[in-house]
Amino acid sequence: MPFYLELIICIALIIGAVFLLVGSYGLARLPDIYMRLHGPTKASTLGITGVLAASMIFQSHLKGAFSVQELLITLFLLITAPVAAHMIAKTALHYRLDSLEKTKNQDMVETIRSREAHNNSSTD
Amino acid sequence: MEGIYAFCVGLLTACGIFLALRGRTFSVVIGLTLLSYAVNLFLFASGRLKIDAAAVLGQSEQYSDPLPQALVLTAIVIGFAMTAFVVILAMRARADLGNDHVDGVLPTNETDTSHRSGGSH
Amino acid sequence: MLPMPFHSLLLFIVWLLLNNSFSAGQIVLATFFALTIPWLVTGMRDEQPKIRKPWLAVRYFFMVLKDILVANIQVALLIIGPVKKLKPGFVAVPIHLDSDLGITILASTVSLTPGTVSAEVSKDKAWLYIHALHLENEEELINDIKQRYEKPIKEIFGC
Amino acid sequence: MQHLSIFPILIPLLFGAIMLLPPISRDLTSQRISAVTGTLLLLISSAVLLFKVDHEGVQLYALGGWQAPFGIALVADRMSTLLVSVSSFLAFAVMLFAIAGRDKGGAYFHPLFMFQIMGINGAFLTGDIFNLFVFFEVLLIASYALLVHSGGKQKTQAALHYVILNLVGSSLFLFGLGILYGTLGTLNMADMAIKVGQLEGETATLAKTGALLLLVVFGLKAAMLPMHFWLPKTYSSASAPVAALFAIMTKVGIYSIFRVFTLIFGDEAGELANIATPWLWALALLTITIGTVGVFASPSLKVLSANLVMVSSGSLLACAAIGSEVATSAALYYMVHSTLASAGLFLLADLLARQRGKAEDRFVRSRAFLQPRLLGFGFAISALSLIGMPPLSGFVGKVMMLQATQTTVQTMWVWPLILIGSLAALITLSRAGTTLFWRHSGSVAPEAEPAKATEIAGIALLLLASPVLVLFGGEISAFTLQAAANVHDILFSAYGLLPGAIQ
Amino acid sequence: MLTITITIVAICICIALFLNLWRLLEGPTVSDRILALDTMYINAIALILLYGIHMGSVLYFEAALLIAMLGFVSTAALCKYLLRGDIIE
Amino acid sequence: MNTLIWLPFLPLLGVFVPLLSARFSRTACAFLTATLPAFALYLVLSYAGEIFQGERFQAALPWIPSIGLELAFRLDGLALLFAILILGIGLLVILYARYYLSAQDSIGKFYAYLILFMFAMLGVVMSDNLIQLWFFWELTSISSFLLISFWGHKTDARKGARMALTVTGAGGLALLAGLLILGNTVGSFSLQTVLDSGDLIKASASYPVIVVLILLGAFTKSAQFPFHFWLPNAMAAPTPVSAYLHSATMVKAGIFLMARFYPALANTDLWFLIVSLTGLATFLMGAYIALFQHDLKGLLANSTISHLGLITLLLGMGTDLAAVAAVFHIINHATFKASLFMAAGIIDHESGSRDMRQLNGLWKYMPYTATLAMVASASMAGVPLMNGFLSKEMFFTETLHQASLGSLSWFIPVLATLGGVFAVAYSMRFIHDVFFNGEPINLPKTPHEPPRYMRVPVEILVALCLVVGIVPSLVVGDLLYSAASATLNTPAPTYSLAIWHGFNFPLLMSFIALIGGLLMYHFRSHLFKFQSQFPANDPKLVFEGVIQSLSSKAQRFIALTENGSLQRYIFLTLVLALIMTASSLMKLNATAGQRPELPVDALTITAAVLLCISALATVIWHRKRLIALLTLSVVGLIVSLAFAQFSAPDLALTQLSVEVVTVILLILALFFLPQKTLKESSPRRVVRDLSLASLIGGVVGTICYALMTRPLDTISTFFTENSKTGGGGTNVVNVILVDFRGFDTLGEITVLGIAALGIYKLIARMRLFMPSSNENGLAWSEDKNPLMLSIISQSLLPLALLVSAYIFLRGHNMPGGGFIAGLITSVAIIQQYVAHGVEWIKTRVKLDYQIMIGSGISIATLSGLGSWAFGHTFLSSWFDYFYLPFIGKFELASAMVFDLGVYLTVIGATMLILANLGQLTTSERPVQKDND
Ligand code: NA
Ligand code: NA
Repeated sequence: MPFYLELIICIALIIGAVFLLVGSYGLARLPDIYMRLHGPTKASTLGITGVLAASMIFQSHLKGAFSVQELLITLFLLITAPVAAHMIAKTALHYRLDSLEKTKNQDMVETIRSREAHNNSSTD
Repeated sequence: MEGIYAFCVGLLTACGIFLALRGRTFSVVIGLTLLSYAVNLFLFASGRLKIDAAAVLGQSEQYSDPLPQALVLTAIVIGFAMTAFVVILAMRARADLGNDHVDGVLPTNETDTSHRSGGSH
Repeated sequence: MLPMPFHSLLLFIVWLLLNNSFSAGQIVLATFFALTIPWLVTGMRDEQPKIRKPWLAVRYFFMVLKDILVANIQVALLIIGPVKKLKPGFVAVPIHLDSDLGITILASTVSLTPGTVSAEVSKDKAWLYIHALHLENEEELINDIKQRYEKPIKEIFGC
Repeated sequence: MQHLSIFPILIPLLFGAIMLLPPISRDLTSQRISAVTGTLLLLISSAVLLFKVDHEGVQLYALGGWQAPFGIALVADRMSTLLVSVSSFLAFAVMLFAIAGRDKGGAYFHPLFMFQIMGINGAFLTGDIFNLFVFFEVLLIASYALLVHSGGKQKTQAALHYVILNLVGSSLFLFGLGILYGTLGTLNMADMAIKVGQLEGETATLAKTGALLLLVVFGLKAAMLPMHFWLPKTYSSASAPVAALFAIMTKVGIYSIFRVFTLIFGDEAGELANIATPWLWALALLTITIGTVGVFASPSLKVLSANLVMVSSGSLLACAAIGSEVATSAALYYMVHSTLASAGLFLLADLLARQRGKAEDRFVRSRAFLQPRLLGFGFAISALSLIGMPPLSGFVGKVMMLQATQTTVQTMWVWPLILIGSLAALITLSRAGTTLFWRHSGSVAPEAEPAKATEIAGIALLLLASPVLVLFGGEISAFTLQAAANVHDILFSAYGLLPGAIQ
Repeated sequence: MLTITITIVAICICIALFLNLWRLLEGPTVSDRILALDTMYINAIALILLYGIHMGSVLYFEAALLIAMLGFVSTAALCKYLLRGDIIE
Repeated sequence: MNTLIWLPFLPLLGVFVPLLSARFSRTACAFLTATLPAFALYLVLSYAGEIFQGERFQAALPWIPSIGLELAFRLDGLALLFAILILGIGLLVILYARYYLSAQDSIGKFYAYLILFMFAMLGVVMSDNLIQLWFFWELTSISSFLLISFWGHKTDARKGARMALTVTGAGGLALLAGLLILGNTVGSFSLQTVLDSGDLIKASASYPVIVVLILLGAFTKSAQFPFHFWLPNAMAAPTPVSAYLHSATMVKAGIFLMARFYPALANTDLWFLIVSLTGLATFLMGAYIALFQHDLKGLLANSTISHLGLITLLLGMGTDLAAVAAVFHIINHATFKASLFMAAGIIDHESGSRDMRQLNGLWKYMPYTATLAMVASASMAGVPLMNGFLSKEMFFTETLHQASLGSLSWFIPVLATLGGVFAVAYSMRFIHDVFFNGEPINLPKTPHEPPRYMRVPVEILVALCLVVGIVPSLVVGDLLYSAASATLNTPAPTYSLAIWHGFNFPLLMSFIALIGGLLMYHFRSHLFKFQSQFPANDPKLVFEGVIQSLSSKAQRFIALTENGSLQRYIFLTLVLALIMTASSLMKLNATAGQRPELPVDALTITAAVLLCISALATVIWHRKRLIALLTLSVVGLIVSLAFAQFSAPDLALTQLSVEVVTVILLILALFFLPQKTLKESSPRRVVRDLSLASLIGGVVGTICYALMTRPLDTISTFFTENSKTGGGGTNVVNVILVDFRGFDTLGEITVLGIAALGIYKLIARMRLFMPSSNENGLAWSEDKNPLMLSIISQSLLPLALLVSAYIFLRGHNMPGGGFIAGLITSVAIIQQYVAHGVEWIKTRVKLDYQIMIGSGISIATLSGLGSWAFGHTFLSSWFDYFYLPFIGKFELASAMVFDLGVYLTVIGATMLILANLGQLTTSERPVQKDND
């Protein structure tokens, strides 16, 4: 394997690993469920994309042909991750899970939960 | 590696059996599921462990024993069918008998507060 | 013949992606599935608006990809940084999209991009409620979302 | 007819599958017609197979054209074919009974029935131990589904116990199979029999644990103590045709014990020769004992029948423990007899219960019967047969079993238990009969319905088998003796099935 | 270089998995646990792909694809359960 | 064919005659019924001449050689004697019963039972094979049960019949054991061989067992002490039955048995001791009890017991002459007792009572009957000129000539005389108390003479008593001699059948008996008073009590063991498995074998730790069900990863997809089951279960490790070598599944299909408990189909289907296949259900999942059947490579059709389960109440 390929793969892998770790770290560390959602939804998605890219390059090299299968996994994750996050957020709201005290617009939660239209006056 | 594997199989078996010996259908189902994991891993291991040796011709230099894999596959499917049946049967038992104890009657020395959540009929 | 042309195209590409091959046999199969699968699932769909501006859609897609990259680095830094400095908050974004697909795409985009997660859509579909990990300026965020994402989506579906 | 050996599996499978498809799936009448046709075809093909095996010897059927030990082979020898014929006959008779109305009360009765038969026949015919597992599961899942047929709290509860216990059993089965494959490296039973003889030392010890696990599993199916608990409740709560069909289920366990522990772990197994025997002895005797106690304790006819099934199971296990050709022959004869007789009684109990109003089949005073003579005659036949009194088949089986004991110690244990078991059956059944048929108050219950023609036909077939078994006892026991000789002959039942094997 | 990188990445993913497990066990709410499980699926995908690179084998791709597809289904179902009790209504 | 073979079956044929002819008049029925026995009697008698010459007839046909059973009959002196009794008295009883039975009684049924019994009895006495003898022996028990319980609506009849059956049945079982041992000792089940092997038998170690078992059979049947109690209770039977069974035939079967095996078993100390003492005890006890009966038939029954004891005693004395006397008394007792029973029946029939306290002075009403009864009673008492006197004389003589009890042998004649005294007393009572002794008291009917022909049988029998009593040798000389010779298996000793033997001790004994009996009867009131001090216990009640306590004890025991606790059942099953495996595992010296182990890496350790923690968490939190489900998912995930790591990609894929469907199913179930459970296992239970679980886990782990570290030689190389060339695929696992072991897969999809059908059945009648809020009382969310989920799910469906097509098509050569593809499709459809709800799908898709299962299984089966057309076995696969322009080389294989069947079945089964479950809840969902 040429060095540049190996280097690219390594970089992609490292980036992926870092983001995956950060995503999971955020999940473990952040104080409320709404905040925790951000880690996996974003960091992990990017992280996995890194690993997928590495895999793509590696497999292309291995087979001697362009291997783009991994794009499909990326596609799936890009489509599903926001919905998963949305669903989890819905449950959190439904169960009136506490958000961090300093969260802005906490008074909005009950409106969100009942999916009522937003009342502009309360925004300020 | 084999030691770790065997330990995991043993632990899964123990966990499965412990849960299968509980009194509530759900625990039993979970226990049976754990037990079936253990069984599948065990059956799989009867062909010995190999790494990077998938039994796909041309994909590796040596091949793991494909026969136990085929057996485990069959066992997984059958296990799935059985689990599905017992899950629904547990529901049916709850519906027919009014509680989720495997014997259809609650142990006499306590009251089942979890009952409260059901019983809308 | 082609109940969902866009899907057919997607399926055709995906099939070739999956098989990593552009051989004649695979193209035949890809065509076959591109035609049959939409036909099979066409019953299982609600009517969705057509893409009016495909190019804009492609451009939007890459823009979002870029945003994802940027947003992720920001969020990563936020996560690693001190929690005390974070200013989380809920935001209500007024939206004016007629189609459910459009709303979904917007909500997804919002979740994937800046430090925001779409939490809920109001019943009247006029509000997108989001949670921001670090909310500095609410108005700016709302504006950003509307300009950067809602507008192109509207254009793509032509409504 | 080179494919004859697989007919007993394919016919019910295809009929079962086709009954799920329109137009047959749409109405009950065509389901009934095809079910009866299917079981009749099954019966005919089994009979032809039996004839063929008796005249031409064992029929090997290599599925997919892959020769044993690599592929799965069906082995239609005298033993398996005999039991296949019994199950087919049973299926036909029970189906006749069922189509009179007991097939109502839930969907899919006919296909499930067919699948159940397929599982049973497959378990009898297969020569591959993992395939045996698969067919066990087929017959089990079908029995689960049939058990809950036509609903009711009791059924649900019994089913829950039955299903969970058998799931645990299936797990043990797979553990056992894993061990056996992991030590022997093969799944074909004939091949295993040959390879077991070569096992030594630690590998042999490991294989032994696997074999003993299989004993537990088969014992569970055969209602061997202490795994017998499921039986009385399950059998007595099942609807009549299902219970009758279940009569052969314990026999599948027994059969497997014979296959595995006389063929694979039999006399020729080297270090592992006859490993099951000490366990079988103790547990068989205890099973008879507890079955006998159960017979005494039975409050109703169905429970009584179930307990009688247990006694017969124990007796059969004792035969397996004796492990001689004569004992195996006795067991085979007894299996045929006991399957048909207890099935007949289960069906009869249903008719009785239907004419007794609230008393059902419990041994209490009740309304008079609508058809006392018909039912009484049927009851007398099945009772005599099950007690083991002449002139019906039970006595032949009993005498064969008594004669099979070889040593004084065996005799001292087995004879009293078997004879006391008979006495218990005699006492209980005579009490049952006099109570059911003579202890009446009032007239016929208004809801009593007369037995339908096909119901009578089904029961009659099962009951008539008993005198036939006695009348042709000579021929039949000659057959079972030959079958037993084949099973015990490793040259025949292992090397003979693997042309390539080096002796 | 690749080997070392793979080791490092593997360790990162392992740590990530442990963090997920911790959140799964710690909760405190079911929503947190579901989120943790969902994240675990993603990390598992990474792990499989990494293993494919390590082994130089193409046989692991489908497993990763399947986790991507199916993990979402189970997350969605669990959330629906929390919301509605009945997931197929 | 030899007459002997079918002769005994004549009565059997006759069983159907009364059933068929019952529609005609009673007389016609009786007449027709009698023809076959009469014919049989004629045939039997036709042999008599030659038998008296010392001939013996035998005939045999093979039947069931493996149990030593053959159809073998013999007719020698003893058999002839009994056959004549059975058929002759049987004919008389048929005539008698014609008048005895009332119009309500089903005479056809009665005759059928009677003839059946006759057949059985004839079979017993004519058997020339041990097993066959037992065969008929048991038939007599059964047919007598039917006869005794003829009036089954009466409690007494039921209980009496049951008791008789139980006692004689138990004896029959002992007899069977005895006969089997006997036959095995001799090496033949042929009766003649056995009779000729007396010395061999007596010398064998099993002789005592044989004697005891056979005597148990004989004693129970012949109502010998202590098994005598059933006979008086059998008097609930119609009197013709008593006249037949309880005088001449059935109870004599035991006596017959002793006589039959006399040459083989008698003449040992053991025999003497058991038989003579039993006989003596029975003789005395029966006679004593008879005196106190108020029931006519009770008196006769106990008298029968006594006389049977007398015969037994004779057979136990061990002299040839005693045996002759025994045979003679068999004849005499049959005649006088049968006639007495019939007389009692007439009295009962014509006066409506059998109670001697009511019956008085009947002489005036039925003098003719009274005369007959008095003659018969005199015979019973042993009055000279009657046949009873002759055999009793012989009996007294033999008591004087025996030495069975050594120096105490003189007890026997003394006690015999005492018995004689009682016999005279009760006979006296029968005569005086019934026919004289004042006027009848409260009789239901005014007594009168019976119909003419009802008396005929009595007359014949009484005439016989007299004729035999006066000219014995003329009438029964030959018969007695040949029967005695047959009993002894040698020519009988010389004896004289004269009435008068001069003044001797036996005459004195008879005289003492007569005088003593008369005196005793005269002073009976004192004796009755004495007897009344003893509490009367009804053996019927005692017997029922014993049986019932046995039954209730059994019930208690069963309730104790089978306590309905599944936990116990599983526990015991597992304990057995543990004991079995652990006991052999202890013999394993070292756990580890020689096979080198794989190196450990961090990844594996991580996975293992995750697995273990999750599994333990599942156990710890099993009461918080949803959380347990989540941890279980982790376990499933790790298991899949393990499969992937250890070179089983197919397994990984399968496990992953099955896992998701299982979780969905469990979530569905959770909705209907309680969300949490309280802690309910006692600490002891937990410790117990934990110990068992850890032990089994340990054993499993040990075995697993031991297996993996040992080399293995398997058949699997065959599969890798032939996968491509023989099965046309490079994915060996898949080729095994669809080809090498396709039959397993066919079974497996059938299991899946059946499970779905079964589940459908379960769902169909389910009444669900559906919570309208979660376990904390929080109402469910109102958002039924979240918008984003719906939209995204719709977009995912085509993609998922494409992936499943991909997995399906490549399965043969790469990981994948029909099963996984099927599950992916199912999950995709389930996803639609979750996102949109059942109604939405229902209106859009018309998929019949049941048809999918049916056609899936059919397609798989038919793909296997296709090979028949080419002369191959079921499931033989076919594949070939084709070339098409543009497309190039591609493969077609029958295995793909099979896999298609798998695919369809999987979808059909999974969806049938989930869709139906979903549908049910939707239609029954409770109205939501917002109670927060
Ligand atoms: Na639903
Ligand atoms: Na009187």
